[in-house]
Amino acid sequence: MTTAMSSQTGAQGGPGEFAGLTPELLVDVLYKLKLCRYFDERMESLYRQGRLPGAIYSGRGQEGTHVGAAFALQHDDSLFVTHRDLSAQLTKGLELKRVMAQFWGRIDGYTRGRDGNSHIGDWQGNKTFTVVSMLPDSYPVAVGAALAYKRKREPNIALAICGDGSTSNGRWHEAINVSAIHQLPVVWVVNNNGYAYSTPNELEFKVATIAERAAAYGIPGVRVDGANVLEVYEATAKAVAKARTGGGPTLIESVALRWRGHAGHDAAKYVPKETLEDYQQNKDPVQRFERLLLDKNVVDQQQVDDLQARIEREFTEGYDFAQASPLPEAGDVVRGLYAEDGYWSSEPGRAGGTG
Amino acid sequence: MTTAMSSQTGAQGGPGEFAGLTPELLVDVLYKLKLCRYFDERMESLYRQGRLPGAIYSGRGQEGTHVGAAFALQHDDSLFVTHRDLSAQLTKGLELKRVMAQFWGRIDGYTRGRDGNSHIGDWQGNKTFTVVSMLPDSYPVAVGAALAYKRKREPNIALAICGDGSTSNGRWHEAINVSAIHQLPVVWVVNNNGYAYSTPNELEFKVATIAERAAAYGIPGVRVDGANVLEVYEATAKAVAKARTGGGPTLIESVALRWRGHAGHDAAKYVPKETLEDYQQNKDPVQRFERLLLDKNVVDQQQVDDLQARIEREFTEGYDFAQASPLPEAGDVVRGLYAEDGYWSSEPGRAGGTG
Amino acid sequence: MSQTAKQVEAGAAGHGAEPRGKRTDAGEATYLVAIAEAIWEEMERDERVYLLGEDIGVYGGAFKVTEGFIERFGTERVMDTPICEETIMGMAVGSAMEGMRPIAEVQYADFIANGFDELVNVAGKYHYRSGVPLPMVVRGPSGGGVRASSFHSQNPEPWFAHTPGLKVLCPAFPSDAKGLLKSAIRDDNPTIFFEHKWIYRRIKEIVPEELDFTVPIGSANVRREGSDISIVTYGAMVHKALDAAAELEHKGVSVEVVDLRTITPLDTETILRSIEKTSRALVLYESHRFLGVGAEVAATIAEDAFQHLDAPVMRLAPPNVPVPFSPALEDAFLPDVADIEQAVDRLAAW
Amino acid sequence: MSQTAKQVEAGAAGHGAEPRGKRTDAGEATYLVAIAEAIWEEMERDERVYLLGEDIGVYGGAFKVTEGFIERFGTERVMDTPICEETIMGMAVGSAMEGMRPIAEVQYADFIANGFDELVNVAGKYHYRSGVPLPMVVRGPSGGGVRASSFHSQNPEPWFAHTPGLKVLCPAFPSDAKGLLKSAIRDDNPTIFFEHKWIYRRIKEIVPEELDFTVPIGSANVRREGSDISIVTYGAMVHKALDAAAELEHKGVSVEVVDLRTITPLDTETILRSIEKTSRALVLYESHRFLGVGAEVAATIAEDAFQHLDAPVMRLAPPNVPVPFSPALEDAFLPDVADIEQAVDRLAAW
Ligand SMILES: Cc1ncc(C[n+]2csc(CCOP(=O)(O)OP(=O)(O)O)c2C)c(N)n1
Ligand SMILES: Cc1ncc(C[n+]2csc(CCOP(=O)(O)OP(=O)(O)O)c2C)c(N)n1
Ligand SMILES: [Mg+2]
Ligand SMILES: [Mg+2]
Repeated sequence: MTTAMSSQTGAQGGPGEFAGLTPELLVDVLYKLKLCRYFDERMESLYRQGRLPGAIYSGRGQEGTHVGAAFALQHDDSLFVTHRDLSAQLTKGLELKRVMAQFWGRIDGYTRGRDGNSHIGDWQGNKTFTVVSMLPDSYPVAVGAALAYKRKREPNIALAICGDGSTSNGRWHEAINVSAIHQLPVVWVVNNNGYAYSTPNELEFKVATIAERAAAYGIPGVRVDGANVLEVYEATAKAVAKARTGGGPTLIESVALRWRGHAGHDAAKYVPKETLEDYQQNKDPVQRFERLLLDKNVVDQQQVDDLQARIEREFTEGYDFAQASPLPEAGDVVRGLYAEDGYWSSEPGRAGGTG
Repeated sequence: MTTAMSSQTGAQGGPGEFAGLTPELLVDVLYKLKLCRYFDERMESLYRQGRLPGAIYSGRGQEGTHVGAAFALQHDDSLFVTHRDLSAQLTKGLELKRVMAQFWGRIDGYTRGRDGNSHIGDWQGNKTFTVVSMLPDSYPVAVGAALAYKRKREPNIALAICGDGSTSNGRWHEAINVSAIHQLPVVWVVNNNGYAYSTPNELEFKVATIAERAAAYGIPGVRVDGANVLEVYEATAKAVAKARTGGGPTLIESVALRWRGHAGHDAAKYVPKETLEDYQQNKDPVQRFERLLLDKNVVDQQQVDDLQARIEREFTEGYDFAQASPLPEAGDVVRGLYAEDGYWSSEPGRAGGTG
Repeated sequence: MSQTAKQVEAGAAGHGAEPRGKRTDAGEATYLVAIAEAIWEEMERDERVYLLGEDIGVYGGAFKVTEGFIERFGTERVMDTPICEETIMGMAVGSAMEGMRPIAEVQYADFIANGFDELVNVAGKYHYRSGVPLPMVVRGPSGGGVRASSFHSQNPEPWFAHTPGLKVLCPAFPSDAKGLLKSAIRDDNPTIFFEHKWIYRRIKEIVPEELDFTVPIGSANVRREGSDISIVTYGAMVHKALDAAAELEHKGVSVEVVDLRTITPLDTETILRSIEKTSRALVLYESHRFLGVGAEVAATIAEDAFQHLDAPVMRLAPPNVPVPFSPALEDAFLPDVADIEQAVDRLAAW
Repeated sequence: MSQTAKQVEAGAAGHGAEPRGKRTDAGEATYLVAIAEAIWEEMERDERVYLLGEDIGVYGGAFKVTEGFIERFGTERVMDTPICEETIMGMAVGSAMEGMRPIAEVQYADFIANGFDELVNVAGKYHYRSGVPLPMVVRGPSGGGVRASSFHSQNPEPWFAHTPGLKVLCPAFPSDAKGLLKSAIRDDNPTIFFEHKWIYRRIKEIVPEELDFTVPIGSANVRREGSDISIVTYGAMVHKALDAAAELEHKGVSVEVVDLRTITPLDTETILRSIEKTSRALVLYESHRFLGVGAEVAATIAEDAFQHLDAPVMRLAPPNVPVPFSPALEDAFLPDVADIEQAVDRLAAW
């Protein structure tokens, strides 16, 4: 991904050092970063032990984009992401224990066991779209949500995240084009990790950056360092404010490597060892931010350790909750297809035992 | 379409006055222009009299783009167009009488009556793709043909034409993107007539020109005056030569008004009267070119009159041929779906009478 | 072929050959007018209802169904979109998630294939996976018989009837069209409303004017009572079936005609009741024979009404080839009254 | 659930959990290996054959079907494309028009919905309209049972079996997979080859090695002879049917199992011959019940074998809801051996 990375500085902080975030919020950002990282690592090891049904899609290394972008949203703003971006949904507010129940196909998962892993969402609670695999199908949906905000004169905005791979797909073009025509309140975030699954940027598009493609839609495009959570946050916050005040859409390209393969089975041999090491050693969004807060005395080591302890406790609680959560009632498999059968507005059946 | 037109000069000739075309070829260009115009006018009046089954899609006013672009192709180059661009197929070599047989659903039409009007093509004879309505479905197909030329080390190129409306569609983005990645021998022509059916450019995209979108794919984009057949020809010939010699794709935006509605029933009230009049009086590609050749003494009035007489004779011959051509055998409706049943490799059944 | 016949042929494929006009003095409405009324009334009634699609605003739609709407409801509620069906469907989903009630027009039902993925993978599955209702309607002109060939004549309903989570409606009469469309607009699920362009201006009837007149989704209708044979059909074929039934009556064959109206959820009860009565079933449909709607109907009869059957469950439908253009070919492609009479004769003789 | 069972579950949805490997010493090939052999041999044999799709080159495909191909055949014949299924299908068409023989992979069969329009409106109709043959194959992993939920478990074959101009293949065994894929690659029409991911690594057998071994398109296969009841099925359900048949034999019920192998063109002759023999039909399929493949099969039997039937034509298939993720739900969703035995018992008792 030489082209894609070449223009990266990796500089810290950026204008207004902490991007205007209070110490409390900075600590919250650190908490989210560490939580997402820990969750990602632990779930992968459970998967490797064969203790998870189905698949996992690690977003490790991209937490700077996920947390930075989602942190710029208000509660009533909506978030549309892919299977890669669970960390963004966790940042928006999804409960760890219900997320884990989903991974094990339990009734307390956000989809009541109808979908698994990061094919998740919580529209009713946190205004996040339930992930659809087809890429980038959530982009056109985000246009519709943004259209509704404009029509209803609501101050909300929609933010959608996809990967570089999605930018070669027709829906990406259509959605951004329509959002520009009507100057809709939406922010388009593309996580450029240099590869679509195994396919490098050079085989995805002929331009050096994704940000420059914004010009073809008559909207601004910016490129940020995905390893720098504050840079992502600041660019997103700006775009969000612009969209909220009628300024129309912005395209944000955030560059950071995905440390793991596309899914649990993918060893990502297509990523040069040096690139991976460089990212892990010098562009770890979690480490870099923790370092920054420590260096600038925003937090001390004790606080960091407490955060880590809290996260591990929450993970264990979530794990226990998920294991204790019953499986869905087999007979309910035919319910909830249409709105009128009331399945989703009533307490679901719970199969005895924990499967 | 103010934006779309504002930058038009309407200047004649262009670099190298006749774009390097010999007098013979210039006369041939004039013949094609006048033939397409006459055909378009006569078919519309037959439609209005209720003497045609189905629909018609007039390309009147856009002959400069159709003839100019198609004239830049070699016989073995392939052409992929829409229902709007019959004039480009006539320029590539389709026989008037077989085209007319198609309009009347006769067995001697290029599709043997299976399709109608400008949903036509002649791959075996003239390397033109049989038009598919869905826009712009022929763009991805042109990528495949261009890919084949590159793989087989053949000197051919593919040229595809669509309208401004297609540029908002995902396939347009995907096809151009892939052609750029692999630097395929293809030329992308967009006929910007200011409207997608009735929808103005302002509701199609937020940029001033379509040509500038080429940058998003890392390929050159040029904008030409579609009312100036030589300007279109010259730009296309350049792009064709570039593609043929491994230089990759070019996007050409040709600007000219469609004088008629989308189809026979559409009175095109959405086009301001002044715009239409301006085009008909000052930007008629056929008139302008005829004037040019007369002014520069490339042809005299007698030759022009002879051309016109020849065209009218050919039309009458074509009409008689079409009327005399039998309808397809009703029983053959189930044949020719798959290649192996031999329907297309054998003489087709002809129903008695002329329906 | 007569001059007028030719005129019709031209007009027919000529999309909105003439503006749709209004009801007749007798108060009759064409199928097209009835559809326009349904949309208009629901937009008056519910501020959340809005339209999006290609050329539906200033132009009033390719068939002029929404002519005059933009003047009344403005550009915010009558949105002319670019040519991007996938995104049109996605926008409908997203705005429905936010409580709006979009009605998306596909200019021809054929172009629903260009928005296929967002419909089947997003809209169809969304409520089952999330519990979020999607009150949205996708509507467009389907069907053949108007010399519009294979890209403007298709019957896409089988694709969507097979797909979980979508409701599929195919009315044959102006009143059913109006009542079912109103039900669809008020329904909280993604609903696909296939209009039949051959019917648009050909079929007229007195259509109820009460603002709350609706026809329930999921209920078939016995259009004509009969005792010897049941023709189970829908859409334009209903009219052919009724013509054939009238002919056959003279021959002393009593034909019952069941109009499905809704494809999914299918009203199997009404179908089975009719077979119980007649013991003979002809399943007539315009979607291609192989895995067309009639395949499901026939399979249902064969499974649940077997004991009542005195003859094979017969199917009559176009072959699985693209809809051809030439009048000679399209006439051979589509089942006509003579074909129906022959099929009934064979069935009766069984 | 046992630890190993869990391992399988994880591995199963884990796409290409392990490299596909080669034949066993005994010369057995898994379904996945057989498919890879078919492609490899045809590429060796015919220079015009090439591959395009997502991550099929350097990575070797999500399921590792094409692992090692790019090393052997190079980037020109093993083309990694961006994520643009519509354009992948269009490219296949365009290069086929120019005499190449593309094999396009959809990473999961589910993503064929993202290339739907170019397949049904361009590829399916093209030869009928133009006489230009399109020798192209679209292949991808379909089907459920691997805990991959509703975007990675679908059976899209009904959509395409209904669509004119496409041939649709759904093999259940390694030899049939290899022989049918070779036939598809040599066929001059657009052919869709649906592999079943549940079978990939689970089913092994000795597979012919002759380079010209093919299985004809359009021929079903009686996998197991029986006299009491015919189970007409295909894909993964064939294996369930065979297990059930073995069980039922102990109960003294003789079950014949017909494996369709090809969905279109459908081998109705073999189906009807079996029904003539057993007089009882259970149509078993994995595509959703409503308008799934079995609807056509059942309708065909009800129309053409009526006089031989001693019982209703019974269907067993998953409900029309998205394929659910939770093992508890997916197990309830998919027909299993017990369901089949029950259905056969009911049919036998009729
Ligand atoms: C339309 C579509 N085709 C294929 C896939 C299969 N697929 C899942 S992830 C992926 C690669 C996505 O690349 P990118 O957007 O860069 O995300 P990353 O994996 O790098 O996070 C592909 C091809 C899909 N999800 N959707
Ligand atoms: C995918 C798709 N959707 C809708 C249509 C219906 N349609 C036919 S022509 C047209 C407008 C095309 O506009 P443009 O490309 O500018 O061509 P023009 O009519 O101006 O020549 C539309 C929407 C179509 N052909 N394809
Ligand atoms: Mg990526
Ligand atoms: Mg236009």
